[in-house]
Amino acid sequence: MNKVKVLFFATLRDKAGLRAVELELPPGMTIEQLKTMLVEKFPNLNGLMDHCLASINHEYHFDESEIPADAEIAFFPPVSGG
Amino acid sequence: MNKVKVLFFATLRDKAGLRAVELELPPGMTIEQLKTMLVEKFPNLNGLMDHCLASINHEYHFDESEIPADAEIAFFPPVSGG
Amino acid sequence: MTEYPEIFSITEDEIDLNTLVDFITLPSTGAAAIFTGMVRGSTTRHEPESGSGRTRHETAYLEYEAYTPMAEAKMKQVAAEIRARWPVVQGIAIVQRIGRLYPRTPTVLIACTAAHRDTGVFDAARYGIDRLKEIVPVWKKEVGPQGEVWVEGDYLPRPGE
Amino acid sequence: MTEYPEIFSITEDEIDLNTLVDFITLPSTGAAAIFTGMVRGSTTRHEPESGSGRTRHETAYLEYEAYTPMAEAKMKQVAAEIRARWPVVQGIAIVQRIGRLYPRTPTVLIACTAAHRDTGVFDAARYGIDRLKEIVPVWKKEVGPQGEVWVEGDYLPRPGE
Repeated sequence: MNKVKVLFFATLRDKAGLRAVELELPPGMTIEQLKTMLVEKFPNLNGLMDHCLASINHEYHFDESEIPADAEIAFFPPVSGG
Repeated sequence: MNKVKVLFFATLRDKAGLRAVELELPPGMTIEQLKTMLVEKFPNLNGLMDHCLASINHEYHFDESEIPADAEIAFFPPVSGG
Repeated sequence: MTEYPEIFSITEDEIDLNTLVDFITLPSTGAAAIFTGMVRGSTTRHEPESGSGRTRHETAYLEYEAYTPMAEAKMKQVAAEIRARWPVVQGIAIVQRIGRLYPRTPTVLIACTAAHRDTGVFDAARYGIDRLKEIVPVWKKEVGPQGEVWVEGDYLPRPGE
Repeated sequence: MTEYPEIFSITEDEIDLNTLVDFITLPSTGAAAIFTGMVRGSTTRHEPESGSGRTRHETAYLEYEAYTPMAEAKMKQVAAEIRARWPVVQGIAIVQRIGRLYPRTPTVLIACTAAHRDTGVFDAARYGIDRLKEIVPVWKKEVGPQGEVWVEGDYLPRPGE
């Protein structure tokens, strides 16, 4: 199993009440599969994961990306800084 | 006669060694006539007045402009600030 | 090849324009183009359906947060994109202030220096702020008389961005 | 109609970007585009006739002088021209520093504020520095290893400018 850290920002963190979780994932798991797993584990995330952005190790990634060991993954809405 | 003040800047002041003069001019005198008069009065200005810019009361003026009473006139090269 | 000065920062401190511009000024620098964004306390919105055609929107403050390590990485990427498009750019500073920020306060700065002003240095700064608002992971929540609301971004990065 | 903040100044003091930008920031301001020019200490010139194609030109300092009352009047004119072209511009600051100025020192600032960045505020600042260098009566003498030489301007104002 791969140890990973998952972070949530902005609306996602606020609405789900979740800032960060540490998980063990099967090797080869994709972002899409992780989203499904997160919604099962934390029902408050239901409806929030569909349109959010994802990053792996500070780079944008998409549903089909596989998650490497020791990854830092983040989920967040489109950015609104400046 | 009209009392006026004439100022010189940058190369003109440096080369002519002239910073400012106060003059009495006949009414209706133009910038062009004033230039001729200045070169007669201050031979060091010879050759400097042909291509310089002129202002009357802080506005750009040209050879044909008539000089009003109590005017502040300036002669200087094209600007190079910034 | 000279190493050109760069600064990328997510900070809770005041944005000091003097220090930042000085930091990216070389002996061969002649021009700096700088953009700063501020919290708008009042915004006039054109709403054709309202009687006057305009409504006034009041903001008490904005609460900014960032995914700091990724934000700094994406700022570096913005700088690399600037250098690819305007190779004459010398120094680059990109700073996002976070935390609770009140109207009139500068929240963000992009500054680019070059030898001369006719080198694209204005376009480089403009590009920098546009890209920051697309890909640098920072979010803001607006707090005003109407309550709290997250400001919604609308840019969706593509693979590789 | 709000009176928009403006500052026009010929000064021997340091140019303080923080204070100047703050001065032209309204509660409805969301963006500032700022240009500063610095003394270049070394300039690489392309000279095809020289062997390497490049020569290096060194400046010890620049000595600036201004015809102050006319310079301030012409700065006001530049601001009026900016407002005529970009009516959304809110505040305008135009500052020229004079005296003996060494390499890396900011010598001039143009800053324009607006509600949003996509309003032409960058173009307004760019226009401001271009016009300042055309019509504001300021001159500089360059002092370096080769001696003293007045920098030659080349713009000839037309009647009404």
